[in-house]
Amino acid sequence: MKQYIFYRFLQMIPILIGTSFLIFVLFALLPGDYIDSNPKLTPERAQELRELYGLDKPILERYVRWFTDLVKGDFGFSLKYQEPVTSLLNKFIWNSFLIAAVSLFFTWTIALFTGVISAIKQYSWFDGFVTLGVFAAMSFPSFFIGLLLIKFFAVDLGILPIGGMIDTGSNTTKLAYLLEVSKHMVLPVAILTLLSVGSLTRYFRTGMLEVVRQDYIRTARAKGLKDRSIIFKHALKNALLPAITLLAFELPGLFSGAIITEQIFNWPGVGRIQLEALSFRDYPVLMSFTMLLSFLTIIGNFLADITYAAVDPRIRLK
Amino acid sequence: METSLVTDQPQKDAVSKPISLWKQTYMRLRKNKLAISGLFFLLAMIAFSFIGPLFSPYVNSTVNVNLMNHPPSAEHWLGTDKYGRDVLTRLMLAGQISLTVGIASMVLSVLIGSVLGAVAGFYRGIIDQVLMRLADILMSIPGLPLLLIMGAILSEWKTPSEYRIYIIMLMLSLIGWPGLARLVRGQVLSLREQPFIQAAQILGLSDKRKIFYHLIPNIFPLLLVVATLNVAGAILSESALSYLGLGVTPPTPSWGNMIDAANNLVDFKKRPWLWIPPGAAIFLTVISINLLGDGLRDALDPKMKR
Amino acid sequence: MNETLLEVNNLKKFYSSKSTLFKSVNEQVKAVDGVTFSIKKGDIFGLVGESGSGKSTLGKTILRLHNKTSGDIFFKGKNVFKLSKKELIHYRLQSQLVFQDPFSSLNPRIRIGEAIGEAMIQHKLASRTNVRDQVLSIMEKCGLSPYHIDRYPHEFSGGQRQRIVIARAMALNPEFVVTDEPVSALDVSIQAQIINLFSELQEKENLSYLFISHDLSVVEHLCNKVAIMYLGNIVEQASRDELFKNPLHPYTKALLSAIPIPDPTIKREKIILKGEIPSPITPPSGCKFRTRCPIAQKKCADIPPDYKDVGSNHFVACHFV
Amino acid sequence: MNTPLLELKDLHTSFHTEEGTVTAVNNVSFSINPGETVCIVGESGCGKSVMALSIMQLLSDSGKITDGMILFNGSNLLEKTKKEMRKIRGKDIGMIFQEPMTSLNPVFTIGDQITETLLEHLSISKAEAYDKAIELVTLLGIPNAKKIVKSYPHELSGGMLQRIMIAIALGCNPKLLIADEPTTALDVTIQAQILDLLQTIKHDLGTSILFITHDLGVVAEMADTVMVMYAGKIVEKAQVVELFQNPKHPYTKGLLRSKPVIGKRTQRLHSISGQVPKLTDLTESCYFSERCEHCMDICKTQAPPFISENDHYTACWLYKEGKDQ
Amino acid sequence: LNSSTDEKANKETTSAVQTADIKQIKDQVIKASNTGNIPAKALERKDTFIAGMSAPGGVFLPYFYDNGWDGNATSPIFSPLVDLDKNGKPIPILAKSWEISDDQLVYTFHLKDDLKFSNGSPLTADDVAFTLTLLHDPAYDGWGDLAAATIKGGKDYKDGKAKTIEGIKVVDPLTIKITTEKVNAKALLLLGGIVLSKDYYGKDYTYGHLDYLKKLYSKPVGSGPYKLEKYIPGQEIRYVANKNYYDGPPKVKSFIYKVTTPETTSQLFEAGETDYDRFPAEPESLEQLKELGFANIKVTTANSYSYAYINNTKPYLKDKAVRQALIYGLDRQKITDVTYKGYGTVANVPVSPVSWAYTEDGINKYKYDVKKAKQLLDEAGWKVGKDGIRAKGETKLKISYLTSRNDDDFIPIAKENYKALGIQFNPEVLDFNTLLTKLNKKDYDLAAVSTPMLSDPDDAVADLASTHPDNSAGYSNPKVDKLLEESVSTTDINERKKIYHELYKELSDDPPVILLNYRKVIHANNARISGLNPDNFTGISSSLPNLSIKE
Ligand SMILES: Nc1ncnc2c1ncn2[C@@H]1O[C@H](COP(=O)(O)OP(=O)(O)OP(=O)(O)O)[C@@H](O)[C@H]1O
Ligand SMILES: Nc1ncnc2c1ncn2[C@@H]1O[C@H](COP(=O)(O)OP(=O)(O)OP(=O)(O)O)[C@@H](O)[C@H]1O
Ligand SMILES: [Mg+2]
Ligand SMILES: [Mg+2]
Ligand code: NI
Repeated sequence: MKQYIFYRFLQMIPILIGTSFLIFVLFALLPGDYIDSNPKLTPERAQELRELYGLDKPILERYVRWFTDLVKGDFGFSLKYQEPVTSLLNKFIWNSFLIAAVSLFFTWTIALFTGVISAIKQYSWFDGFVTLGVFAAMSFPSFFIGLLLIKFFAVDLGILPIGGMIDTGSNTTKLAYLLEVSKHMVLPVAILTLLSVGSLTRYFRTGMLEVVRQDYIRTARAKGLKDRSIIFKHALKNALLPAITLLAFELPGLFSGAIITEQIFNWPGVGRIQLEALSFRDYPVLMSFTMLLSFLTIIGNFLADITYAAVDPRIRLK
Repeated sequence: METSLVTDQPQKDAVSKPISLWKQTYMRLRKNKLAISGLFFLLAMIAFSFIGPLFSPYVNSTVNVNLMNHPPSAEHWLGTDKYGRDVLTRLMLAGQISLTVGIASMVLSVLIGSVLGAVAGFYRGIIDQVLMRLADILMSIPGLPLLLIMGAILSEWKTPSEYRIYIIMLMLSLIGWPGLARLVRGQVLSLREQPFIQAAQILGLSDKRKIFYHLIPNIFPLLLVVATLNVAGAILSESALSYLGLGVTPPTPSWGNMIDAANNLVDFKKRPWLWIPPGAAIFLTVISINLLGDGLRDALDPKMKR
Repeated sequence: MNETLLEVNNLKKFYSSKSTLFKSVNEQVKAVDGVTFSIKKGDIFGLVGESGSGKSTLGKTILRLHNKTSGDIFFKGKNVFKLSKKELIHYRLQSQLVFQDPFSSLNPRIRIGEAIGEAMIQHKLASRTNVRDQVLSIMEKCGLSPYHIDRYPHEFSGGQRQRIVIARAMALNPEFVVTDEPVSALDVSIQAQIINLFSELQEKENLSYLFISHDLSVVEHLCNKVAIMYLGNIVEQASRDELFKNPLHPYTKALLSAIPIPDPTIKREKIILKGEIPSPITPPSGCKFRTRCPIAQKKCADIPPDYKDVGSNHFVACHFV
Repeated sequence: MNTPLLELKDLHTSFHTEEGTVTAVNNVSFSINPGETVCIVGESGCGKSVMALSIMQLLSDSGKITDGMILFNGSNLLEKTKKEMRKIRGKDIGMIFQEPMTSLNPVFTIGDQITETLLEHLSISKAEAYDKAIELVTLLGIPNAKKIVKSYPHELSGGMLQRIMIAIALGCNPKLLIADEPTTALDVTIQAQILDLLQTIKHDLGTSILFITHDLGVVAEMADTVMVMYAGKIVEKAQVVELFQNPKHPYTKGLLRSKPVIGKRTQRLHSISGQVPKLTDLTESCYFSERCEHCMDICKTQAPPFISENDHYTACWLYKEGKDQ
Repeated sequence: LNSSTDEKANKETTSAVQTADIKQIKDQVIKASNTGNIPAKALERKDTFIAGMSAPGGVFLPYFYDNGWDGNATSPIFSPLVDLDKNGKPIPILAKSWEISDDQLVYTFHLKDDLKFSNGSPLTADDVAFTLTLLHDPAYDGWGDLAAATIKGGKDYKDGKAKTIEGIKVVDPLTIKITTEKVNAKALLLLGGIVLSKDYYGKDYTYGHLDYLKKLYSKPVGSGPYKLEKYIPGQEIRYVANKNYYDGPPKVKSFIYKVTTPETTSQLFEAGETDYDRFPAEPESLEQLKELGFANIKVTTANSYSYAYINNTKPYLKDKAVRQALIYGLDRQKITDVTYKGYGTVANVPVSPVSWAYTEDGINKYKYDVKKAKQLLDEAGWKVGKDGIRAKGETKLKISYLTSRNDDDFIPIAKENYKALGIQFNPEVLDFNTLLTKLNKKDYDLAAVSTPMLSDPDDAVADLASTHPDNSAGYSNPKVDKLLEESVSTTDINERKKIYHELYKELSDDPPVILLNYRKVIHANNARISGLNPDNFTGISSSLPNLSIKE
């Protein structure tokens, strides 16, 4: 096992480097560059600026420069935001992380329970209701549901804030601040949860449906175990195996920012930064951010492989 | 209770006739109300989209400022949109694209994903390593820039815009396999250690048969879930693609871009006929595919109570 | 009749014990620890032994489901571990394995008719059109009714599944079959039918078996050679008559004495083995049986006994014969 | 005798399949007294396991008890609530399943699976439960118990798994043990040891055992009472000695003749000719009639009654009430 | 009128009905009808004014930020010497007055007395000189391009050939004289821009190094009515009144720019969370705002217009007649009506009606006229082929159209209109940057764009000069070249007006682009705020010092 981990770990390095090159080339291939995004510049000025930013150099040279800087710990300087990429991302990424993490928690908990219950009560009214709900939520884009929630909870009832992360001009600290932020989180988290809970519920449901008919569940019954422990221990552990893979996919998602949700609820997350960086071809931001996500993706998959083998003893790591 | 009235001998020849797997599945499926209603809805949806327009008087109608955003009426059953076009007709025309895109992209990505995942999990070793590392890389590549580049390339090549959506969907399926492949691989990794696969090995079955007959049917329920989710995803993401010029080019309608056209509060509150119909169409399609899928799963699940 | 079909040469198969993320244990389960024997064409080679002594492992290793740790296996003179992929498939066509646990070796989603027939089609032993008839006739031979053909594995009783697995292996007309407790779940009548089938095939088709069983009366009836396994080793091997008449190893004696007799009026004295049951991870030094052996002495702890021929092809590993 | 611990009355269990309804247990009645061992033998596929599962009410979705009563300690198990039933399973009735490999959860360690029952029904700590588990495993003759409780089912041999199943069933000292072919994968020395253990438990704790097996030797050793099942019905029932010495039903006779005995080898083993009838289209008849050497006209049209003579019950038209042939 | 591809001829609409249906909205001011409706939330704020804005980037230094919204965010903090009034005419702010020499090359600015930065240090001509010099530093990479102003010696300084800029002379602390090399109408605004404190921003300045400024991006010191108090990224920018503001500190003590998104602006305003915001110009918005009762609403025409580039370098578009046909044959009124529903008008002149240069006198309005369009095409040699598409020899008349918005109303209407003309119309949606790239490479036929806010009429037309390096339309017309040159070669507005009139006529006759429409903007503010008068050139920033809150 140790050896396997070590081996996989070593593998990650060339993969990451390869990925970074690929991504760099990809961005370089994008039509246009940062300078192009400002149509007001005269060609001379544009040329001057290109030289200033080193955008006129060949890709390979730019990549090597970027990479050596990266190795030195320098993630670059945002052209659009005029500040170091690290501090820029730092400002926004944790906000995104906050709602992503909280909604991840809710998503998994809710999906787990509804998925399991609709599996053991397959074709009951509850199952039917959940199924309909899941697909209904899937059929309408999130901005609709978001607007609906805002209209109802924030404008009409006035019990929740309309958007943002804090009350305008508020100077609260500590506990009061925490409370304030949580209040603002309710709606975005609800939307994010609603968006992803459906598919996960389906996964859990199928997984459970497969497992509850196995002989070892019969054995567990024969032991006189409580239904709860039969379902949530014996059945779930088997049914959850695919979920490990799914959970690994969530890792980069925690940091990637939810563009639409953040937009609707005016949540100061990293989603908008990412979109803007892309449309303005702000390469340093794009590269750092994408590499962060790549790194998390690869780590996530790596962790999934290990966890998988740890949870399912039949799988032998090679 | 010994009441069975059948007196003749068990009919031996009844069993000597081979019943093909498909026929059996079909027979089981027929008994499944769920699946049948799903199939019915889906066929209805297809008929609505492909045959419906033949009966519409508005197929060729043009932008009409006088009819902007009219609510449903006897003439326009589902009202008109902001160009004064008949929503019902557009809904049908949109269905042609959305259904094709949704179902085709689902079939393609499920095929690729499950096959690659099964192959990686089944062979393990170097094949697994290569495929999974490739998956790592593909998953790391951000989608948006890639789409932008594809868009630029297609535009450069002067590909007719009505084909772009299909090319893009194809490309997306070609590079979008890692998620499903990893899921499938995980399942296959534990399945392949089970004695029945060892048994298949002993029987000298070909790898193809082991993968397609022994492994994949066992992850069929998972694939069905992925497939249904995929259809909905593809239909909706088609409209997101149009933002990048990769989707259906307006004024050709698709369910996704019909919903998206009503993206403001006013439409939301005051003109539900703009977004409820496409939403409901997607909903119905997805639900019917899901019903069909559930039915299919039950039909293929030997342990299911019947 | 005298051609050697299978030769197992000092075969060892160790399972490495799991090491977790945090501690790596370098323990090995010595499931098969140096086994040598050979099977001639037409032999029914009985393998009896303690539960957990490595019989199934041996069987699976012969079919190359496991990799060996050391030693060699030759089938018709060819080293089984050096077969190419194609040769391996050919080898597996000629030799089959009936798993000990029939249920888990059946794919839950495949109807048994197909499970039995698919390999026949694959190896062109039957065509798609006539496969069903062939399957039906094999099923009938194994005591299964024709109407079972379209059922799924879980719809059968334990014994029925066992017959399915046997039918599946026999369908390929193998030359050599490893049967791992093939009749344990069958009632005696069907057991008799299956055993009769086995010997019939042996007589008519010159089929050879490695017959793993706990039921000594069946072994005595069917096999012409018997080997006794204990903790990864064969401790005694002889022809059937020799072994049952003249058991030499104390473990064999204990086994024979423990056979339950189907007569409630007879109460026979059994040799009850006492002492610590050794584990295959840390087998005892010297003679592995010594911890439970009624006649063990100091010598047994120090020197592993030779596996010697005591005449008329009767081999035994004990210091006191 | 005192009141029976378990009494089945007119039990019917059937499965829904594509071909129709399979009546796997058909009108079965019998009882087990405290401390009694009842062995069931019978044709493979005749409904023994299904009957055992019916008692535990652990049939799969497609199976259903259609009629009858299962009285345990005088109360009908079929009328128990889920919760009451749960308390009985594992604690009062332990069950050993026929196929240990699939009956154990592949992702939990052996130790977890044994201690679970203990923790559920006895008020003991986790550590104590583990000690008890190790003790049980050792008692069943598995070496290196400490190591074994930490391993997973796929790492054990068939015989070991079977013993693990026994350990789980015995954990809470149940009043009734249902053992479905518990020793098929064990070598005879271990088997002897286990049977010994069961006898001890039976004597010490008064445990009743419902023992399903094909091994007539084991039956001879273990049973107080023997029942012979055929096609979902009990065709003969008697005290063990009586049954072996004086089998009445042609099927029983056939069975006893089929058993190979060491030293009495014949060229061909005797086996009962013919097939078990298809359980879906059973007609009013003696189900064994088609294979019976003594088949009479009545056998084909009427089911024989279950008649007793000196506590030796038989369902066969060859025997009339109270009289020998 | 419409050629009959439409089977439902009876459903066809005539222009008369169209105009009857769409009510054209005029610029107007609507006063709050019921101030009793003001939400409690708003009333709670006694000394704070909250305005909504989109997405600021957090760089609080003029000339250095890159995000347009940062311009809005810095404007309360920094004041320029010269600004524009609501008609786009220059007015003095920090400058008391200015003089332009007769040859229109030398600018002399006189500063107001006793100007101070918010940190108390005095604002003098030195600071002006420093600011202008800074923008000529070779390391400067911002958008502020002073090249058009052609300060004498500026280039030498940039190239390192001179230590100072020859054309900048500080006469005395209140006077600065700047010499330029070429007459340019826009020089006044360029030179009279925002003034940075030399003490504060120039402390660490060495030639060729501007990195030190980055530390100061978040700590601005200026001379505007407000000072920055706190910036919460993505949320809000808080300001407090600047005690040292030359006109005395504003009455409203604190001011907040709150980040809002289009989805929620109206809801925030309705709930009283914001006091001011801008809204999409459409009937529903106005209706809704009116219903609130507490909103002072102002409908104005935006200082911009939208149009579609025509690629004049394409052989088939070089022909004036084809371009004219493209305009005649396009129902621009319909597009405008669909898009703005009365809140927009068809554009016929490349300048917004709010500008001083605007006139429609003698301009061809290109009223939708299919017949005319067809005739023009016929005459130009484009004949309708069998497939219904016009062709000239081998080449078919296929026209691509690039846009960055997939809900562009141009597409469905143009597709219809052009089909009727026998032109195959191929719309393509691209991301904006890609579109710009294609535009620069002249790899397009038509491309939708809209101008930014135009502070000078020249901003809109400058790139039509054949010599202009950024001539995306590839337009070349010697007469236009000459007029363009002339239009900026004087600072006299009346004279310029005349030149523009001439220019617009020429551009109308030989159209370089398809002008589409002008649109309106709705500004609304909570009635409790008085003194707010948002305009098209400076938004609310010019009103900021004069605000007050009604009790
Ligand atoms: N789920 C099921 N669906 C349909 N038929 C079933 C199902 N389970 C069992 N059967 C049928 O019920 C009958 C009785 O099965 P059961 O398992 O009780 O037999 P058994 O007596 O235990 O046999 P064995 O000794 O082989 O284990 C068999 O014929 C079997 O085919
Ligand atoms: N996958 C595995 N990993 C680790 N140990 C294993 C594995 N499989 C089997 N073993 C161990 O190898 C030994 C031999 O097992 P095997 O299954 O060969 O025994 P067997 O002789 O067939 O016993 P039985 O008669 O009970 O089936 C046992 O101690 C078992 O625990
Ligand atoms: Mg075994
Ligand atoms: Mg059974
Ligand atoms: Ni009955």
